[in-house]
Amino acid sequence: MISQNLLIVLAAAPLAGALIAGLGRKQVGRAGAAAIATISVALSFALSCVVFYQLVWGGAPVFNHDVYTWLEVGKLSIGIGFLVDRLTALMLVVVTFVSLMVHIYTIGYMRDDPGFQRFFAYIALFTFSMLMLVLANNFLQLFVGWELVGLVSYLLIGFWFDRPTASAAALKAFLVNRVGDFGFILGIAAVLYAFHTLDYSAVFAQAPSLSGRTIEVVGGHPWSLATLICLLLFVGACGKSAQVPLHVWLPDSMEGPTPISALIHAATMVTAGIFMVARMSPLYEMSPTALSVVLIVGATTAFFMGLVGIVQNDIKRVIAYSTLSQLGYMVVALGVSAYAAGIFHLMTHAFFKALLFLGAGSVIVAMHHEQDMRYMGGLRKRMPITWITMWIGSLALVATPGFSGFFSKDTIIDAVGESHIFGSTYAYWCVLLGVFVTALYTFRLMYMTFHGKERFKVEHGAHASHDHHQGLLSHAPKESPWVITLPLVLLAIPSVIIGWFTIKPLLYGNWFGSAIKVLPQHDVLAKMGEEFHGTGAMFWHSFTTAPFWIAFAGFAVATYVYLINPQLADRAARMFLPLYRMLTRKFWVDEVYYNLFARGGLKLGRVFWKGGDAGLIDGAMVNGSAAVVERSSRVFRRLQTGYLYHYAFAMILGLILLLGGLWYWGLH
Amino acid sequence: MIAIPLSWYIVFATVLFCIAIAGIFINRKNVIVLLMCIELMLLAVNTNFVAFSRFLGNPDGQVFVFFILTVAAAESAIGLAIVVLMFRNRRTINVGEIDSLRY
Amino acid sequence: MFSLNDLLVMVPELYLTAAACLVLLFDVFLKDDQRDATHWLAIIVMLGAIFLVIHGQTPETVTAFGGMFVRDHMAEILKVTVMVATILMFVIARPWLKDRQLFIGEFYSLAIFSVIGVMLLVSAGSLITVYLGLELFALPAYALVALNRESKLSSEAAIKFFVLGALASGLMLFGMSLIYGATGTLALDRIFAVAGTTPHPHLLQLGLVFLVVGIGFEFGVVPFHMWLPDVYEGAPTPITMYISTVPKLAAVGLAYRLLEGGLGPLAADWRVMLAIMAALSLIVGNVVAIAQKNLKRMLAYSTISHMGFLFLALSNPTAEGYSAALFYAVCFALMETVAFGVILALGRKGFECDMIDDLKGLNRRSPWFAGMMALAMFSLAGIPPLWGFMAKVLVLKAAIDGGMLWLAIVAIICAIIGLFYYLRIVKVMYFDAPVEGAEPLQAKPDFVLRAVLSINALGLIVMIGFSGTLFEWCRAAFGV
Amino acid sequence: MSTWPILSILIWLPCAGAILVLLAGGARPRVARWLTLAFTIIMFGLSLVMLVQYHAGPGGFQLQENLAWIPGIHTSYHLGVDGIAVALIVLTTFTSILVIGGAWQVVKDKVHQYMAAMLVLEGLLIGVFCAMDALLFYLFFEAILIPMFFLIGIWGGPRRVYATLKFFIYTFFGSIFFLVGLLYMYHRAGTFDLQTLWAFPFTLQEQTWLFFSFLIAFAVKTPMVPVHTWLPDAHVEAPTGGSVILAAIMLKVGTYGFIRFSLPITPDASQHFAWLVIVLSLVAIIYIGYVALVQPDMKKLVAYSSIAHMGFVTLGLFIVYMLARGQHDVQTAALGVQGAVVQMVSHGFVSGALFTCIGVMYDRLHTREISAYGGLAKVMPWFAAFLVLFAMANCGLPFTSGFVGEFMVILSAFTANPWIALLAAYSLIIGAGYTLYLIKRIVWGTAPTKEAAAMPEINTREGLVLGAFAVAVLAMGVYPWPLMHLMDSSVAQLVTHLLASKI
Repeated sequence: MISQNLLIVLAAAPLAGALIAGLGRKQVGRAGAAAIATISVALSFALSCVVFYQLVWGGAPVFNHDVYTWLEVGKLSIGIGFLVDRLTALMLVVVTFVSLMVHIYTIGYMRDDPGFQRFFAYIALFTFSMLMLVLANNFLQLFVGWELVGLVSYLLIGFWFDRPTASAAALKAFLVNRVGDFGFILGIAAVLYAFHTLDYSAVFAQAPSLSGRTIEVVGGHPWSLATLICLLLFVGACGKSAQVPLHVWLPDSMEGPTPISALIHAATMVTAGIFMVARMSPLYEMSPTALSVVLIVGATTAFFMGLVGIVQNDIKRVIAYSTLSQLGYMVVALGVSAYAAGIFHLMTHAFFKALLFLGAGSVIVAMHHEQDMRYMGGLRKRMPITWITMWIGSLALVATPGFSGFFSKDTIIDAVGESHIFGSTYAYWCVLLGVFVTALYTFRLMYMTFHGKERFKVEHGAHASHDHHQGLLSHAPKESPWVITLPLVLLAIPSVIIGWFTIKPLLYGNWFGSAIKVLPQHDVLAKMGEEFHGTGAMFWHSFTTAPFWIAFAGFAVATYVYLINPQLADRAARMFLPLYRMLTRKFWVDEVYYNLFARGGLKLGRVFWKGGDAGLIDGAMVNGSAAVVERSSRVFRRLQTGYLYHYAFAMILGLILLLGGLWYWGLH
Repeated sequence: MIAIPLSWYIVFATVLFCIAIAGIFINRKNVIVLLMCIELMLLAVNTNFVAFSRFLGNPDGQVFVFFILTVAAAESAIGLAIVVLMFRNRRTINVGEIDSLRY
Repeated sequence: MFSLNDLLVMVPELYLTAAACLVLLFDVFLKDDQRDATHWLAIIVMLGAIFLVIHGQTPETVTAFGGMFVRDHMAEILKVTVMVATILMFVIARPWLKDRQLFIGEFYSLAIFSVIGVMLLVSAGSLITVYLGLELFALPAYALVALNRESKLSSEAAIKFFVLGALASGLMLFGMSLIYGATGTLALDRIFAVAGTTPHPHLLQLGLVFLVVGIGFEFGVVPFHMWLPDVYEGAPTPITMYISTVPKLAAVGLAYRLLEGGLGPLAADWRVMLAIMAALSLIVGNVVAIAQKNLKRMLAYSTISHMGFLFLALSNPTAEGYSAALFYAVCFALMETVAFGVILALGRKGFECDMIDDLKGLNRRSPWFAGMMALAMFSLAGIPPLWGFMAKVLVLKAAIDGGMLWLAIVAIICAIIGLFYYLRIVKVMYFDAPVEGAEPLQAKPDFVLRAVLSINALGLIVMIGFSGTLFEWCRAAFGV
Repeated sequence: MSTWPILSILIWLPCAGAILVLLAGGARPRVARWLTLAFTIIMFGLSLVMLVQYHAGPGGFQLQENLAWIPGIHTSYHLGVDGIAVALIVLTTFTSILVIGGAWQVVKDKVHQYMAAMLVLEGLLIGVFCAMDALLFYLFFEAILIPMFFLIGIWGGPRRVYATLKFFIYTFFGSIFFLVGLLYMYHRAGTFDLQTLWAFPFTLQEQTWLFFSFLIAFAVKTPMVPVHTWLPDAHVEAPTGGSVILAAIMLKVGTYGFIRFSLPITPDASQHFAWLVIVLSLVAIIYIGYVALVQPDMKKLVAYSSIAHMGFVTLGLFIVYMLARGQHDVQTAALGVQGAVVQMVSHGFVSGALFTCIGVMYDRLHTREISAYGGLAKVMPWFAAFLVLFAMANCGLPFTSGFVGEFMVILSAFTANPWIALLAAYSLIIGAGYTLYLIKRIVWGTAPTKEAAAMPEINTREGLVLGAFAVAVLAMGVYPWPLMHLMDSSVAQLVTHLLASKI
């Protein structure tokens, strides 16, 4: 039995940490802030493990209670409460673990940053928000956490607020996320409309009743209510999980400090969308249409964003695009109703992608905040731990057999192959080619960073600064301190092994139980489960499958182009110039959005303001009428000529008018 | 002897009245003329009253006439006083020049 | 035939006549530095008259001299208000007059005489009494306007007032003659009785038109308003104050006596005429006032618009309408007193505070007077919680009940326009800096003046609470 | 205790206080300040007493007082409060304290007059929320203009005269038609008593005329597009305290009018023309959002955002008819009204806080140009923290008060018609757009000038004021239930009243 107080502490501890670290300035001090935040997160990690244990092995029942009533109108009552089933528990552990790692890492990474305390307040607050999101037992609370993580992400991307690029990126991220939330809140409204409640259990219980229910959004065209709800909710997922077409904010979010990229923009927040869809599986199962849309969007993201990753030179951006593409994989899994697979990939990805980001961060620290890979190279001798751990992460990422990523990603690819819903063929090709792309950019990154000859110069006395001048370093890069490397190691371990003993229970053991609901006709995992003969078999079998060889091809190409014969890359770029430019310009999506929405919005605003408010309403109507009165006043006063006979005449005129009027109307 | 019908008196009085009024706003010269016009107007009214009272055979109208005459006297007295005052102030009683108060 | 009771009925008038003569005589034997005696005597006389009116009032209507003189509640209310207004004028005017060597006995006796005229007018029961009252009020008023013998402007104002007034009364007389011809009587109640059945309705209607013209002149509604701005501007300010209050009250009585008391059966005709004049004066008054630079002249145009408002009520020929009109007139008189009172209080020897710009930055110099002026302006504009608002509400209500919704709409649109110039006064006093080099506005240290003015001004707020009582009186005056 | 005429005290005590301040504080500004602060605090205490005395359970109108006023026209001094009024009164007294605190040192010229005006304003506003007699309501409704006129005109900015005249005449223009409407109602129903009027069966045609006479008055006060243009000018020129009162409470008077007059007195006409109000509300949300986006003056920007937010209130109020009558979904209808009222209260806190923030900046740099500021996060971090919090509340972030109302309104709007919800929800984007664009320019980045870089951090007084606002905003966002519970039965009664047609 899970106690409510335990959960409250679990959720509130990071909040308390955040408040103390943030509001207590001098009193707490830098070290104090770091300590408090880290301890609070460690506490909630420990409690998460407890919860996980109780739920999985302790045989505790699913916990679902409201803590307090948030909103109450008539019979409708929405609360703030907790729903803890295995899905939640798994997320709890992943989130708190990665968060803890990042906290420790940050102590070293941000050591001499003036905003040290603020930073800890933020990430602790983020942990709290993420926990609220994960623990939610109703849509309102989900939305609350949903937006709060968005807020913290906004604050953290703009952490170095004196950089114009940073604050711009932050604004962009928040707005794009808001576009997602726009759909999300409408989805919630639709849920309320459909079920007259926002409580998960009640909604899911009634979910089957959706079949056949329609709503006339456009007169005369009844739409399936289930599809409407799922699509609206999925818009929210697109925003948070940076799926096409709302992916544009994630690469820019790399303006934030690297630990953030690891925590928020790789491991946890961006996976909220995946979590949400998995959570809503009972609803999504009601609408194949929605599933197809999810599938296609995911597949598109997975492949094309990967492509863009190939041509990036900023080490963090490469990883960012790889994140986009990996998120695409997860979404694909959701699209084929392999929710468990999606969550599984979410977990493994959390570990190795966090690892990669933190490794990149370690490199960046060593390079004095030089992020351009063209000025790196040959770092493997200088920072061995980082080098090795990042290799582990990369191998996991490209799904090398045996590594955690292999189990999750191959499962997804097979699942897509198994599925027969609309769009699955397209998706299959996307994910398959995606494997090649993944391998290409991953090894490109590794080679450009750690191998080959050093492309940076070391000049002692040259002051280290943020503005990059062609890899000029004040002193030679060296391995980072233990607070940075420890998390790398700790993350590397699960990146390797976690897959071996989690895949069977997670995917084929109906481990999630009631948390995830799949209709039999969609249940691809069940089908695969019949052919699944243990991890060993899967490992050996993989060498005979397409994905492995495709990945190997990618490895080979990368090795040839970027290690053996580096000039080839530029020649290839020149050869396929249009293609190359298309990729470097990221398919021109940013340009289009910027001109259409940002500048267009401002233009429209100016038109409305000058034309509508100032021109029409104020100019013509308000001040216009006043002017008319003013003028007529000047005219009328002339009637008062001052001549007695005019006055007399006026009176007589009046008399005559009255007489005339009487004559005309009055006489009877 | 032929009795003059009421309507003749009324018409006569009305004509008189109109002349008076016309005098008031046609005359652009002299304030005195205005006073005369006012007198004329009152006389027209008096004619009316007398005629009516004669033909209705009730004396009230003629009583009224006495009052009107008295008041008219007082009125013209005041009027003349004001005219004198004005002449003292601005050395003119030309109606056309009394326009410092306007608009 | 006439008896002693007849005299008893009109004791206040008789007393006041005697008293006026007394004041006149008494003043002759005073040296210039003893004028205050006349002042206080006049006030005491007035208070006595008020006492007599209130003391002698009877629940039912009393008539005397064969119905020529009527004493009813309406007459009493009007008389009291008129005398109160006059007393206020005396008190407020005194320092002003002293500054300009106009502090002379004639001022008081003339004022009292014209008050007698008003009293006669409002309780007239016959065309003769109406005419006599009217002239008895008007002739002293002409003289008062010309009180300042040295001033070109006031003599010009006087001549205009006189000529037009005479014209108006001439027209009115002509109408009376026609009505007499049509009905064969001068007594209003009998005219009322005959009017329905007269063999010459057209003659009657003709006469009605002339009467309406006369009444319109008294009120100063468009197009019979031409005298008003010039007289307001030209007359000495205390007289302007007098002219802006007393005649309006008198006119309400006049209108009621003649139109309702005499020609009630023709209401269908005259209410339309009144409505038209109301609309005209609302528009002209409010619009033209905006362009004015002279404060007194602006107030003149505002008066015109207010008279238009008052006609809204009269255009509903029921007790409700008349009571609203009466209420409005009383309220209006007291508002005007405040407005002109402040002007008088701020004026100095050689400086009439009668241009709008003279008020610039008044709030910095004497906030108290600025406050009172602001109260007066908001009240005139009909903004709650000031008394003018209540009056406006009652009048609008009367018009709407009388089926004159369109007129009410016109009225409120004009009220919006009117807001411009009332607010401009407040703006000048509070938001503008004083003109460079203008010597500071100093209110007179006269305590009585300050006290009376303050009470009057604060009354504009307080009365909102007691409007109920006053309105009950007004309704009682018309037997509701 | 309960025998006291608590409402009358609430209305007239500040007016008495105003007189006292005028007399006592003329020469001594400090006295005026402290006296006023004391009065506002007492007022807040009294309003809490009223809150305690009011029983939310049964709802309806409580603490009633009824005295004859003008029997001649059957109008009476009739006061009473229901849950909605109670909430707004407490909001008023609460905000008043902060307004006085906010203008503590800022107003230097004629302090006593300023404070007196503030007190009078407070009393009159409470009067509006208490009045149960139409004419009395109008009296207070209109009287508010006078102190506001002076506040803007005397202590305002350079174009204050234009702004204040515009404000006065604009609003007067609206309310005068309302007056005619009232008199017409009287003409038909023979009374000004609200409860009687609510029950009185006006025909559809009468209702239509009345509806529009109400609409024009309340639309101007609220303000709704297209009669909103007085608000930005008034806000820009008004002193900080004036802006706060204006945004936090005076705008509520308009929407409160809808609740007291349009909805219950002309339900059928309202149903008939609900579409009109809804369209105007949506225009307010989107059109005004874009206008706000490009404002160079931050006060104007916040003023416009106020208009947009009030759009949610009107939307929530008139969506009711589509729900309650169209689909017989009383539940969701109540949600809409509840959301509207919550939004009213919340907007009071948020906009009040934002205007206070702008005042704080203005006191330091004496300009409202956005371009003059930058990098506040470095220059005055505490203040920046507050500002970001309020900005987030302004763009409806969950767990701040700004979210609750919008959320409820959008939810109910979807049930009425998904497209309405879609357009309303657009404010999530555009609202975040203009608010955070502002934040980006003034809080982030670097200070453009030496002066901007040398702005001193907020002092204790400012900290307390902003802190109080922050507490209110957060408390209401995290735990709005008490507020809803306070109004629940009143709202339910209102909605059930709307269900019954009068024709």
